[in-house]
Amino acid sequence: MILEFTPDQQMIREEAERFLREQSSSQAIRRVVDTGSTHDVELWTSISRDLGWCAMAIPEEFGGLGLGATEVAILMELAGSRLACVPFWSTVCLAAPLIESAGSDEAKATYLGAIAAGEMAVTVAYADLSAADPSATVAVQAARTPNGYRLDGTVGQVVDLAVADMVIVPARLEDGATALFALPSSGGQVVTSLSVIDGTRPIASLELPGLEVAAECRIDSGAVTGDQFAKALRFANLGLAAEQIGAAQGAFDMTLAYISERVQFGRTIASFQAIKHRCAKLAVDIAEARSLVFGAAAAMGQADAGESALEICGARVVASELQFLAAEEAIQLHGGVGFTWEYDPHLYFKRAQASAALLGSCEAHMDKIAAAMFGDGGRP
Amino acid sequence: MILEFTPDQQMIREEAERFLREQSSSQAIRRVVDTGSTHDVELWTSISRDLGWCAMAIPEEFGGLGLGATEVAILMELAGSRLACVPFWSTVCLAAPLIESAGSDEAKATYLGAIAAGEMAVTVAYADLSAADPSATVAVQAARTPNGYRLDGTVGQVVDLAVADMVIVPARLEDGATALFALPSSGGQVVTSLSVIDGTRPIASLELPGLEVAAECRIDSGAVTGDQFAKALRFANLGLAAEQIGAAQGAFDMTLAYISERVQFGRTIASFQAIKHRCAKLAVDIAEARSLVFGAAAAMGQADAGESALEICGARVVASELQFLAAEEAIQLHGGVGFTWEYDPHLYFKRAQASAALLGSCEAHMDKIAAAMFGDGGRP
Amino acid sequence: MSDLNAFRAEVRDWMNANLTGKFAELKFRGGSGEGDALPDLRKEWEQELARGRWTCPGWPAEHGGRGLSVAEQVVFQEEYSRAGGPGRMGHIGEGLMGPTLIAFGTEDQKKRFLPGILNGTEFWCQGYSEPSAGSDFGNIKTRAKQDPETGDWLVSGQKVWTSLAHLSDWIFVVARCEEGSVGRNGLIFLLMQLAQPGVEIHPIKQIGGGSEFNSVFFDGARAKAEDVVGQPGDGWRIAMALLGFERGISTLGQQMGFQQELDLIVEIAKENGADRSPAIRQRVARAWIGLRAMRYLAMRALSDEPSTETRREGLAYKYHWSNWHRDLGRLAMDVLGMDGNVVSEYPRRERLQQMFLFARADTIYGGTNEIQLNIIAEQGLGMPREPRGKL
Amino acid sequence: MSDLNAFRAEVRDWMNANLTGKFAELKFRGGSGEGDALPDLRKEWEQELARGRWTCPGWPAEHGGRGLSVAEQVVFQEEYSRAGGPGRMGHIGEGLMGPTLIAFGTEDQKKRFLPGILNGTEFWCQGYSEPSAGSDFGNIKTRAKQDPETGDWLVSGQKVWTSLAHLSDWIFVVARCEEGSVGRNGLIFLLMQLAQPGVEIHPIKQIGGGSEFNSVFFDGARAKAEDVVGQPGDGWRIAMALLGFERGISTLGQQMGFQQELDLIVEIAKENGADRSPAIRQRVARAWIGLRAMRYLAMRALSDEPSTETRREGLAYKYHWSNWHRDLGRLAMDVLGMDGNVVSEYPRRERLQQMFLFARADTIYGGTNEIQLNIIAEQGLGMPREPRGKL
Repeated sequence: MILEFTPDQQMIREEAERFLREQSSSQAIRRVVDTGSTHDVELWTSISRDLGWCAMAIPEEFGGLGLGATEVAILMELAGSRLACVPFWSTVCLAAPLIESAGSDEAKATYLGAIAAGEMAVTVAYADLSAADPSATVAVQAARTPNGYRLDGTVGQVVDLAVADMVIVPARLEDGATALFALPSSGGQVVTSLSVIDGTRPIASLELPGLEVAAECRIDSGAVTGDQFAKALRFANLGLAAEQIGAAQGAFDMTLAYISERVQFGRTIASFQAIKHRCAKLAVDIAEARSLVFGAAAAMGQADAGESALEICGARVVASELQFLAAEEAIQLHGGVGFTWEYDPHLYFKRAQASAALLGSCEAHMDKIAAAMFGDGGRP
Repeated sequence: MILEFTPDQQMIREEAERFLREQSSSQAIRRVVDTGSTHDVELWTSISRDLGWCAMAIPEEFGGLGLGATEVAILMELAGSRLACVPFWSTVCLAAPLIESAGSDEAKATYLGAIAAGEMAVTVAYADLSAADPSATVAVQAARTPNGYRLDGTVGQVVDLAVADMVIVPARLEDGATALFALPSSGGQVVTSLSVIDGTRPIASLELPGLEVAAECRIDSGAVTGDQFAKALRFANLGLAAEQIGAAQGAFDMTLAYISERVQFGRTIASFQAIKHRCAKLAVDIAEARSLVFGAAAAMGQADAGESALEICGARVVASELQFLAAEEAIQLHGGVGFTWEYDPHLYFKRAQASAALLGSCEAHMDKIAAAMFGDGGRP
Repeated sequence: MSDLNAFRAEVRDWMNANLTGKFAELKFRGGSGEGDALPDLRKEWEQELARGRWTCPGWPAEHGGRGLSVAEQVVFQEEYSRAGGPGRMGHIGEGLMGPTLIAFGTEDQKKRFLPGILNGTEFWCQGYSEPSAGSDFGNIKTRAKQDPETGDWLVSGQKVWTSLAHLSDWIFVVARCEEGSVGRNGLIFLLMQLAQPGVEIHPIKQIGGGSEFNSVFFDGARAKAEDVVGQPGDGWRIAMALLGFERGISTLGQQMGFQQELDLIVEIAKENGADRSPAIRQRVARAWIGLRAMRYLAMRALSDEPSTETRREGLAYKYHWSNWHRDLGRLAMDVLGMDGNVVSEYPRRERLQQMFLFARADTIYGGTNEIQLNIIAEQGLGMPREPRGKL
Repeated sequence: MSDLNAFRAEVRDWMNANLTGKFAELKFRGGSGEGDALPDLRKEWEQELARGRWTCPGWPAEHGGRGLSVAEQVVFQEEYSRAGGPGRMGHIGEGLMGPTLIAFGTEDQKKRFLPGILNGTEFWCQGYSEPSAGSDFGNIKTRAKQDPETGDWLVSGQKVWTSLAHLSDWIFVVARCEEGSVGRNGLIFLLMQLAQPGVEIHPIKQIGGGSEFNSVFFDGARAKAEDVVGQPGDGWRIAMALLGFERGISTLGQQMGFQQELDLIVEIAKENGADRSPAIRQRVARAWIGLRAMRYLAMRALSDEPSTETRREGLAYKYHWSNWHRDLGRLAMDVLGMDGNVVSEYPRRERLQQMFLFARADTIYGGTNEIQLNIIAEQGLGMPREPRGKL
C-alpha cells in the first residue's frame, strides 16, 4: 500500500550512485563519444564483474541474486543519469529476460550464469527495435541443414552489437515458428558499426549471408511464443523507462547547478520566477514519471500481466516525454553554451531523441492503452 | 505583399470598438445571461438597423455595401471580444453566405436585401453543426405535395433559432437532392429553447412534424451542390475564427487589467515573471492567430478555393485553442474570484468550450490539412 | 495483506448495507462543485457513519477513533468512494480540527469538541483566507481584541472561500491579536460559534451555479477566552500544524472518484462515437497514465520516513492532481461535443459538466498553481525565494 | 501586382542562369548549422551576385543599391531561397553594417567600406555578445582606451558567439570607452580589422559538429581613430539602431527554407510510412498552420505605419519562428524514427538531422526565448520591468 524502497534497495541505490558519480564522469563519457568507441571498458568491467550488477535479477539457481524489477530499475535509473556507456541495458533488460522467458534449460544455465558472473555482454537482434512490438516482424530466415541451420537476413540496427560478446537472433523457421539463435561475436556474422548522433549507445548492422551454424546455437525451448517475447519485452521497456527518467534527472541536476551559478542582469538565472516555475514543472513531471516507473516495477510480479503491461506502456510515455523535455530545457537554460559541443547538454539531448525511438513511440504505447480501455483491440 | 488594414477598415474597426465598449458592457451581457434571454434586443437593433453591420458583405445589387471578408472579420472579432449577445454570426456568416451561394435570384433579392436592411435575423438548421462538414448529413426529409412540400425531421441544436426571424432548413428531396427551405418564425415549426452552459449564444431544437409549406418556401436555385455549401461554410468558419480570437483578446485584456491592480505579497501579480511570461506567450498566440485569420480573410477572394479552405481550417484550429487558453488563464490568474459567478472569466470560458465545438474539432480541421499535404484524401 | 483484504470486505459490506434506503439518493453526490447539495440528508449520513464507528477511524482509540493504520485508512477511503459514498460534511472536523485539538487543545477543549465531531452532530469550517490575503497567508488583517472584563476575544474582519460555512456550526479563525504585528507574528487561533450576533455569512455563487464557498464577516463577534488553541501570538504555528494533518490519505479516495469520472468518459465516448477519434483515444490513454502515476505518487508520499526525494515528490502532488483533473474536465467536454453545452437531467452528463466547471477551482483553492510551483521550486529544489514587494 | 510578377520572373531567371556550373554545388548549402560550409566558393558567389547587382538591392541607389521597395525585396528573398540560393556570407555587411554606415557613418567611412560590401569582397562580423553579457547587453566589459598619440583606440576583452569571424575581414565592436561607466553609458562603436596582432579567433564547436560561431579575443588590438561610428560614448545608440535595420524582410526568404524542410518531412513520411500515424499527421498539419501564420505575421509586421497592435505582434515574431522551427526539428526526427539517429550521406536525411540539432540554437541566439518573453511582456503589454539584481 505504501510504496517505498526497502533498506536493502536504498543501500544498493546509494552505493551505485556514489560509484557512478566517480566512475562515469563527463570526462569518461567523452572518452567514448569523442573517440567513437563502443563503450567504457573499465566501467563495464567494474559493473559486470566487480559489482555484480548483472546478477541482480537473474534467478539464484543460475548464479544470480534473484532480486527483482525494482533493483534493476534502480540501477538503470542511475546508469541513465550518468549516461553510462556500457551494454548494461541490452544485457540485463533486453537479452537476459528473453533467455529466461524463452530459453532452453541448458541455455539458461549457460548464458544466464555467464551474464550473472559478469562474463558476457549480450544483445538481441530484433528486426525492428523501434516497433512497439519488435518481435512482430522477423528479418532472418533459418533453414535446417544436416548439421544445424543456415541463417539468412539482415538487421539494420542492433543496439550494443559491436560490444556484445554474443547476439541473440530471432529467426523464422520454414514451418513459420520463431527460433532464437545465439551467435558469439566470433561467429562469422558481418557486423558494421554505424555512425550515430547519440554516441553514448553504439549501434551496428548485422548481416547473415547464409551463415551456417551448429544445432547447439539454437537456444529456445522449442519455438518462441508471443507471450514469451512479450514478457521479455515488458522488462526491456521497464528498464528503458527507468534509464530515461534517470537521464532526465541527470540533465535536470546539471541544469539546476548551472543556473544557480550563472549570473545575468545581476542575479542568478535560478532567481528568475519564470525559470523557477519551469524547473518546478519539470520536478512535477519527474515525480510523476518516477512514481509510475517504480510503481510499475513493484507491481510487475503482483498485478496481472495485462495491467502490468499497460503500466509499463504508460511509464515509457511519461519517461520519453520527460527525458526530451529535461534535455531540451537543459540546452535552453544553459543559454549560449547550451548548444556547444563543450558542455554536456547536447549529450543528454541526443540520447533523449534516440531513446524515445526505441521499442515504440509514445503514440504506439498510448494506442495500446486506449485499446484496452475501450476494449476494442485498437483504433477502429 | 504587405498586409495591413486600409484606412476605411481601420475606421470601421475603431468605431465598432468604441460602440461595443459602451453598448455591450458586462452588465449588458449579464442582463441576457442571468435572465436566460435569447439576446440583447437593443444592441441587435443598433447593430442591424442603425449601424448597418449586416449590410457589410452583402453585394451592392442586393442593397449591401459590397465589402468583403476582412470587414466582416473585423466586426466579428470585436463582437467576440465583448461577447455581444446578438445573432450576428448566424445571420451574416452562416445564413447570408448560404443564400448568396445557393439561393435563387428571388431569394437573394428578398432575403439578402432584408438582411442588409437590418430587418431580419436568420439562421441555418444544419443537421449537425458540430461536424467539420455540417452539410454532409441532412436531418429533414422533404416530400412534394400538390401545393408545396411536407417537411419531416428534427434538428437537435440550432444556434440563435429562438431569436431568428427566419430559419433556413436544408432538406433531402425524394430524389436525393438537397433543397433549402426558408421558414419564418411563425411558420408552424416547433422550437424548443435549450438550457445551455454558454448563456451568451442561445440554442434551440427544431421539430418539423410533417409541416406543410408552400412551394415558395423553397429558396435554392435548384438542388444545392457540395461546393455551394462549402463556400458558404468557409465564410462561417472564418467569421467564427474571428469571433474566437476576439473573445480571446477580450479575456486577455480583462486579465491584464486585473493582474495589474491586484496585489499579492506586496507586489502586483503582473510583476511576477512567471505570470509575465505566460501573458507574453498568450500574446504570441494572439499574434499568430490574428495574423492567420486576417491573412486568410485577405486571401479569400484571391487564393484558390482549396488553399483558402485550408487556411481557414488552420485559423479555426489556432483560434479555438487560443480562445480556450485565454479563458483558462483568465480564470487562473483571477485566482479565487476567477471561478465565481460574479466575475466575468467564466462567461469567456463557457463561450470558449461552446465555440470550439462548432463546425469541426481542431482534430478534424487538421485532418483536412494533412489529407491535402499528403495528397491521400485523409487518414489511411 | 489478508488482514487488509478482510478489512476491505468489512468496509464494503457496511457501505452496501447502509448506503441504501433514504441514503441511496446520496450516492456519488456532494462532491466538488456541489458540496452544498442535500445538506440535511448528508448530515444524517454522518450520524449513520458515526453509528458504524466510521467517522474519524484514523484517530487514536483513546480519543474515540479506531486507530487505523495508514494502509487501513487508505482502504477505507477507497471503498467509501467506490461505493459512491457522498462528499463528507464532517471532513474539516475529522481531518483538521480534531487532530489539531488532540495535539494542541486543552483537556476541556477536547472534552467539549471531539464528541460532536465523532458523532457527526457538530460541523466545522475553516477561516484562513482573506480578500487581500488569497495566497498570502502572512497578510491576515482580521483582528481579535481581548475584552479586558471577560477575557473573551472580539473579532472583526472578513474571511473568504470558507467551504460550507452556511452549513456549519463552528469555525476556526486565524486573526491578528497583537496590534501592529506583521507577517507570521502576533496571530491567534480561535474557535468560534457561527450562530451569534456579529457573524454574517454570504454565499459565493460559483462558476457552476452552486454555492459551496462563503464570505464570512465578523463584526465584534465573540470567541470565548477558553476557546483559544495554543497561546495568543502562537496562531501561525497552530495554523501550519493543522494544515500538516492532511496526510494525503483522503486523496486515494478522491482518486477513486477520478477513476469513476474517467470510466464515464470512456463509456460515453463508446456510445457517441468519440472513440473513433485518434486524438480522443490518445487523451483518454494519457488520462489513464496520469491517474495511475497519481496513485503511485500518493503511495510513495505516504511513506513514514520520507527521503529527500519522496518529500520533494510529495510537494508535487497537489499540482499534479489538480491539473490532471482540470484537463480531465476538458476531455469530458470534448468527448460530449456540442451536447456538452446543453444542460439536461441526464445525470452522467451533468456530473461531467459540473466536473468540467468546478475543476477550474482545483488549481486555485488550497494553494494556486503558482503558489505550488513556488513551493516546489523553493522548498523542493532549493531555488532562491521570491522577493516580497513593497507596494 | 504585374510589375511584381515581372520582377519575380527576373530574379528567378537570373538565379536559374547563374546558380549553375561550379555554383550548383552551393544549392541549399550554408544555412543555419553549417554557416561555415564551402566558404571560398560562397565568397565567389557573393561576387557573382554583385555582378548581377543583387547584393544590397534594398540600399538607396546613390549608395550603389537598387532602392527596391519592401515588396520587391521580399520577392527577391523568396526567389533566392526557392532557387536554393546558399546562405549569404555578406549578410552582416549588407543588412547591418551598410545601413548603419549610410545612416551614421562619415563620408570617408562610406567611401572606404560600402564598396567592399557591395562588391562581395569584404566580409563583416558582429562583436556584441560577451561571456558574462550573454543576454545582458548593458554588462559589456570589453574596454577601448584611446592612444593619446595617434587617437586610435586600443581594445582588450572578449567577444563571443561571433558568427563566421574566422571567415570575415572586419568586425564591429561595442566596447566601454569611459572608465567606470556602467550599463548603456560610456560605450563606443568601433570598426576593426581582424587580421592584426592582438586579435585571436577561436571557433566554438557546436552541437551538430560545425563551427559557425567563434570567440574573438582582443589584447590591445587597434581601431583607427577614424573608425569610430558616431561619437565615443554614443555606442549604445548606434548599436541599437543597427539592430533596428533588420526589418524582417529576410525572414520571408527564411520561410521559404522552412517550407522546403516541411516538404521534405512530408516526402519522407510518405516513403517510410510515418504518414499512417494520426499523431504525425496532426503535427504535420500543425506545422503547416504555424508556417502559414508566420507568413502573415511577417507581412503584417512589414507595414510602414504599424499600429500599436501590429507593433506588439511584431515583437512576437522571433519567438514564434524560432520555437516553430525547433519543434519542426523534433517532428523531422520523429518521422525519421530510429533512422534519424544514424548519420549517413543521404542528403535529405542529413539536412533534417542538422536542422534538428541546430534549431536548438534558434531559441537562444539573437535574444533567448526568455529575453523575448520579457520584451513582449514589458514593451508589448506594458507589464512591470524585471528588477535588476545586485549580485
